[in-house]
Amino acid sequence: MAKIIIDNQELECREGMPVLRAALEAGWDIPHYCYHPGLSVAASCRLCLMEMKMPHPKTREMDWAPKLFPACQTPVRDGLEVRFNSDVVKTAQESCMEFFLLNHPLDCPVCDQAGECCLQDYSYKFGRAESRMVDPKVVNPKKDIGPHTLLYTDRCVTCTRCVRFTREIAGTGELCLVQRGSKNEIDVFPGRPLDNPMQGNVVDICPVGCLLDKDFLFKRRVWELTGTSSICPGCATGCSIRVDHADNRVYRLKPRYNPKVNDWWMCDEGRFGFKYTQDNARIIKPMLRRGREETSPSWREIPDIVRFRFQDHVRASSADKVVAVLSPFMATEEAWLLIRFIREVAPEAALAMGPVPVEGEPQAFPCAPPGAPSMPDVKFTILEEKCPNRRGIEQLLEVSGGTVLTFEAFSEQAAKGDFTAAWIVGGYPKPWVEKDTAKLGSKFGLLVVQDLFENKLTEAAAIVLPACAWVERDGSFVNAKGLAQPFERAISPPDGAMRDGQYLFEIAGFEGLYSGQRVRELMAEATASLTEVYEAPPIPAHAH
Amino acid sequence: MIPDEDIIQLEAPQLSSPERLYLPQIVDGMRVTLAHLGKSLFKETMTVQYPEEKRDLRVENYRGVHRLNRDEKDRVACVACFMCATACPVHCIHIEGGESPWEDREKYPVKFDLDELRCIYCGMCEEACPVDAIELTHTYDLVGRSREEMILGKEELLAIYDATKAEKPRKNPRITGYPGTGNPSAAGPSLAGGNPS
Amino acid sequence: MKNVGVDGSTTLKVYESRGGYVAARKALAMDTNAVVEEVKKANLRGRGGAGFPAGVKWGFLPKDRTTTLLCVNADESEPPTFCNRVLMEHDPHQLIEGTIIAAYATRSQVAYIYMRGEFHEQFHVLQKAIDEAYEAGYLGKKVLGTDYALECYIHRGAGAYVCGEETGLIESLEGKRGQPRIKPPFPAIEGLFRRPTVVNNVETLSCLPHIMERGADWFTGIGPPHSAGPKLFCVSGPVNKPGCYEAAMDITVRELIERDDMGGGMLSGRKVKAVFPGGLSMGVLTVDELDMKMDFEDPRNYSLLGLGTAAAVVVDDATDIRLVLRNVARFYGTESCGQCTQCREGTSWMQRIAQRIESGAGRMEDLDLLLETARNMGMMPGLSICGLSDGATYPIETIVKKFRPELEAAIRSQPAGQVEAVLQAAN
Amino acid sequence: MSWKAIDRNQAVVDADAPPLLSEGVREKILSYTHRYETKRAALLPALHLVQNTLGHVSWQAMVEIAALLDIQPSDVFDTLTFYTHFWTHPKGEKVITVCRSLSCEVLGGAAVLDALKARLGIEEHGTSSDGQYSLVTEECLAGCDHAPCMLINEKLHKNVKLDDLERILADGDNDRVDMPRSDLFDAPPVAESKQPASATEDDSRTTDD
Repeated sequence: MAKIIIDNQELECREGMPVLRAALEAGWDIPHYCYHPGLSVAASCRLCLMEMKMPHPKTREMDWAPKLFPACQTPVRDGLEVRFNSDVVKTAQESCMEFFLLNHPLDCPVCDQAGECCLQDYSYKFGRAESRMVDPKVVNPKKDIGPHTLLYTDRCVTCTRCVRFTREIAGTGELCLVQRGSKNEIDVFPGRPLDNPMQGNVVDICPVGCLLDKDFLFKRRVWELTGTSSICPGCATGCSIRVDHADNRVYRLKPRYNPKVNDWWMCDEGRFGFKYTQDNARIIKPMLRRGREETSPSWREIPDIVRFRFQDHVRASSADKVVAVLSPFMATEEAWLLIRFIREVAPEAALAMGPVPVEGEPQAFPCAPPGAPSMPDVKFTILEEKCPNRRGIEQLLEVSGGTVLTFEAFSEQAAKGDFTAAWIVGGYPKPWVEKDTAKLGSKFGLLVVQDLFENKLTEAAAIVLPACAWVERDGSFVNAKGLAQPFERAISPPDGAMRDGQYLFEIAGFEGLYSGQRVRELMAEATASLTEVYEAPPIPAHAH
Repeated sequence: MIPDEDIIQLEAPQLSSPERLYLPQIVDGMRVTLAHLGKSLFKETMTVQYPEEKRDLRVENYRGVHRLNRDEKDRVACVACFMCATACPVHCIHIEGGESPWEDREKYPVKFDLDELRCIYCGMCEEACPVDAIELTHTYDLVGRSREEMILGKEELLAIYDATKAEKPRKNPRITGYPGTGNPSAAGPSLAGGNPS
Repeated sequence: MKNVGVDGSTTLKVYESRGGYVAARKALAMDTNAVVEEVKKANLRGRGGAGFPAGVKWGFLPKDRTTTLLCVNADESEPPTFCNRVLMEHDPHQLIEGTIIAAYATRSQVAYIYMRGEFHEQFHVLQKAIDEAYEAGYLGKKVLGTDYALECYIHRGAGAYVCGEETGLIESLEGKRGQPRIKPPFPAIEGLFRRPTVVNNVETLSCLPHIMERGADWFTGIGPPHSAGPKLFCVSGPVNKPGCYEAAMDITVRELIERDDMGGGMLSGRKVKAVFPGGLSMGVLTVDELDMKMDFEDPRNYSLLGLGTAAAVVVDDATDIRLVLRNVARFYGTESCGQCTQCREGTSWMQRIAQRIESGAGRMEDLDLLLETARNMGMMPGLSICGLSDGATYPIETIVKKFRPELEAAIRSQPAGQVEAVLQAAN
Repeated sequence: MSWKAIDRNQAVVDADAPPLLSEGVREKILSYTHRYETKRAALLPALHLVQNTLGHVSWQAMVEIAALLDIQPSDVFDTLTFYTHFWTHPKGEKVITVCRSLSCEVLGGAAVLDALKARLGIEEHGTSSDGQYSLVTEECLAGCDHAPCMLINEKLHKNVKLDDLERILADGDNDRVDMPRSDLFDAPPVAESKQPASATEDDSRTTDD
């Protein structure tokens, strides 16, 4: 640890990190564009300049150097004294902001970035009121640089964050800077569009409205959105994300800084993977089947019905003929409630986990450039396991004891008719019921299916309970590295549906409102090892 | 919090004993009342025969039904910036933006709905508009048979513009310094919050 | 410059016959540190513009390095400088000899000569000379029969002023855009291909054979103590004998223009109006300031940035100062690499203002605006990564300050309404 | 401004097109790479070579150079556009570069440029209709002692007078310099076999002294 002094205030921070980052994390709002902690230092925007004390060349006394230093490029070392609050620094910031805005089209009303734009914020905080340029502005074109992204070159501040991202993190290097001087533009090689699995991040790191997401374009103004902390369920990596929603609808997902998992990034698959939550085909009402008769009971009746049916069944046949199939899309807390209920009504009940969806191979980033002698250090991984909580469910099954089956074993036994009552949880965003699984529907005397979409199993089930998408629930997921991370509820379930956690809470015999935190406390009483969750430390909003 | 130095303590004036009789005031009040009575009986009528007769509006700052202006090429002037919707205190404006079909413009409203029943005619929307696309006209006789009918869409709002093109509703109504200030008798019928303060 | 003008000066035969490669032999017989010390003692200050002592620069190299690279800066792009061109055109072997000495002193085994792309003739001359040197054993596996090996390549630039900045040059050599790098790390620690690198100017290296041959004392004996050694001065513009002349650094600008063995006075009928004594970037002198000494220190007394490349361009009294202003502003507007905001936006803004003033639509406040923009670009060192921004500041600032009455008169004589009309048409 | 987006998804290079760079050019480019520690460093020499052989660096040439040097085409695009000497579109047979530095402008460089424009009937960056000449300007050609000067391909024309222009343009050899050239460098690419004596090994050397 090193002690440095910023604006007369002492601060302790790690030696070697940039002064800018130390200051930002300690709460100083220092304007900066080109610096991003996840990328190499360019020091080209010259906005984070500061004054620094240096030994005088003649007297060797420490005094303010007659030179400005970029804070992003100056490493912290013990005893360093810098200041941002001097007039020189303020004038430099002011003039720099004027330069930035010289050629800016000032089209904030139609710019999607407005509201989260660093040009707006900085010109308000650090800039001068008006531009003194009367000459015509340099006008650059808008470019369609890829299937997901638009590039508005005349809003660009040439911070080159995006270029460095594609070179250093994605490793694909599609973006480049062309031309020279005030004419320079970000561009791609024609016919080689920005289309890598991580390209969405360039929109996030763009401090201005230059790179915009086609998917979100014109949909909403950002100040209407509410952000909720969540975890991406797209793969077992479990990236920390923020769900931006308004009017009970998710509009976009953004990565959230998490040093243990995803740093500042997320992949496109996760970013655009929320669309299924808005599918109209979702099951939104609980359903009860008696023979051919279908009814839709109210949620108030559900706990009693389910409990009664299971108890009835156990009485009629035997407890070891009951099975619960948990889904790797369930939150740990929800799965725990279900296990608790099943084991309560049928202590010898078997437990299994549903199929784990696997697609392709794990993809590591940065991609190795052609002809590179060695693989670069991996900075991000997209896993082939496309579910968020396999580890969590496995841990639960482990601590629950009793009969635990693999899905294959369950299928085999169920096909033979070993089970008479089953609770099967789906919740997969993609169709998951294979031919063999579909046949199992008729093998149970009592089948409860909890799923997002209709399928062969829900058709055969005696009780169908709507599952909710993860943005409508809360709980925690355990990622591939075994890290349990909580996620919050962003929006309400569609009309008619109820959060899985809530009905499982009630079915399991609890009263009141479900919350991940509350169930974790209950779990802690039962098994202490399951309750530690890791939440990424929040970073100040100005440390973009 | 109001700073202490900005607070002025006022004493209520003490009334003398003749004043406490209130007779002169009563007489003064009656005089005004009777004068009006006389005026309406013999000289002019205050009642307006609505709807045959339209009221004389103080158009400088009357805020009636909204309109969506067209630009010089007869296209909707709105750029779908959502500023009016953001400024609206009662959330009566619903906009859906989209990429404009024109080359010189980026964004335009695919949908622009305004709930005239929910609206409180505060005029914030026209204050907020960066391109002067939404304005409040002097039209006050908006009627409809259902609530749905009172939600005006983009085409309807543009149609109001076409009908009221001739008049230029004033943006930023001049509240102070209108003819009535300090001389109530000179003021025309005061409708739209013509508070001179 | 002893071989300039000699017939066949570019060939090895002539060069050797006039005492060539003696210094290299002498240097290679010495210890590398002794060579560095000798150069330090000679106080050889870099001839490229900044005037940083070459020996000290070599001293920054890490002691435990395994590889060092030498870059020869032949990207002479500062208008109106051409002394390197003259050196390479007429005396390529002197440069090669200097390169050998510098490479030996810095223990470099590869030397890259970064030559600007506009030099075609000079490229062929130098490449031919290098071939000759290879054949004669001055370059290659065994330099002069010793165990020392040195490869020398020419790397051609392609029209970018900023590649004359040492880190810009390094980036360009690596096949990237020639944007100067952030410092630290300095090239001596981590330069080309992340190796310790020395970048020296052609003229600096061309001094080395003489220093080695005649000793440091001879070198320091020429000129004032802080600006030792002979220097090449370029004169151009409407003078009788534009060209490149060698002199000690106590010469004044007036002498440079008027001495018969140098500029030879102004063309008949023309008078000096202004002089840029050290390349554009250093700033301008008025006709009253011609007694400035062309050394490393005196220019600062005339609110100039420094000596620069010591290439004087004379502007005569028939030239409109607005043309000069626009020419200078355009140069930086075109040549800024666009990395740092101040420089990218500032130079192009100044260019636009200057163009408008020249077109007859200047406003009085434009002059203050130019001054303020210039100040905002170079108010304090450190505002931008390299010196181009400072270099753009000084000429503009000195032109506006020193020729303000003329500019104001020009603006005042514009027809009324001109400014508004031009602005309206432009926007 | 126009809100029509430039479509960068469309390929400009026909993937099935035959290679543009001849085997000799390729070999020569690869031979440059031995001079440097990274392959990318050979980019500028490669671009010079390609421009000299093809007249300009086309999109396809960029892709092929990128493949040779193990970099992305965008990297080539990036570097190429930074330098004013490379062009991505065909130019005339001879490119006239007029110097516009202060010395040249004080001595009538602008008049020369204007005369050339009028004579060739083109603007700056234009190419004459017969494809013979293209006209560009350059900030300084470092020929200030011969101002005003201009460059036609390789040849620097010094002290250009307006009256001389016709004569210069009429001269068929106005773009060539007649001088002995390096066999190593100027040898035609195909015959390229000999490299500066040691170029293949020296870069692997890491020890010193």
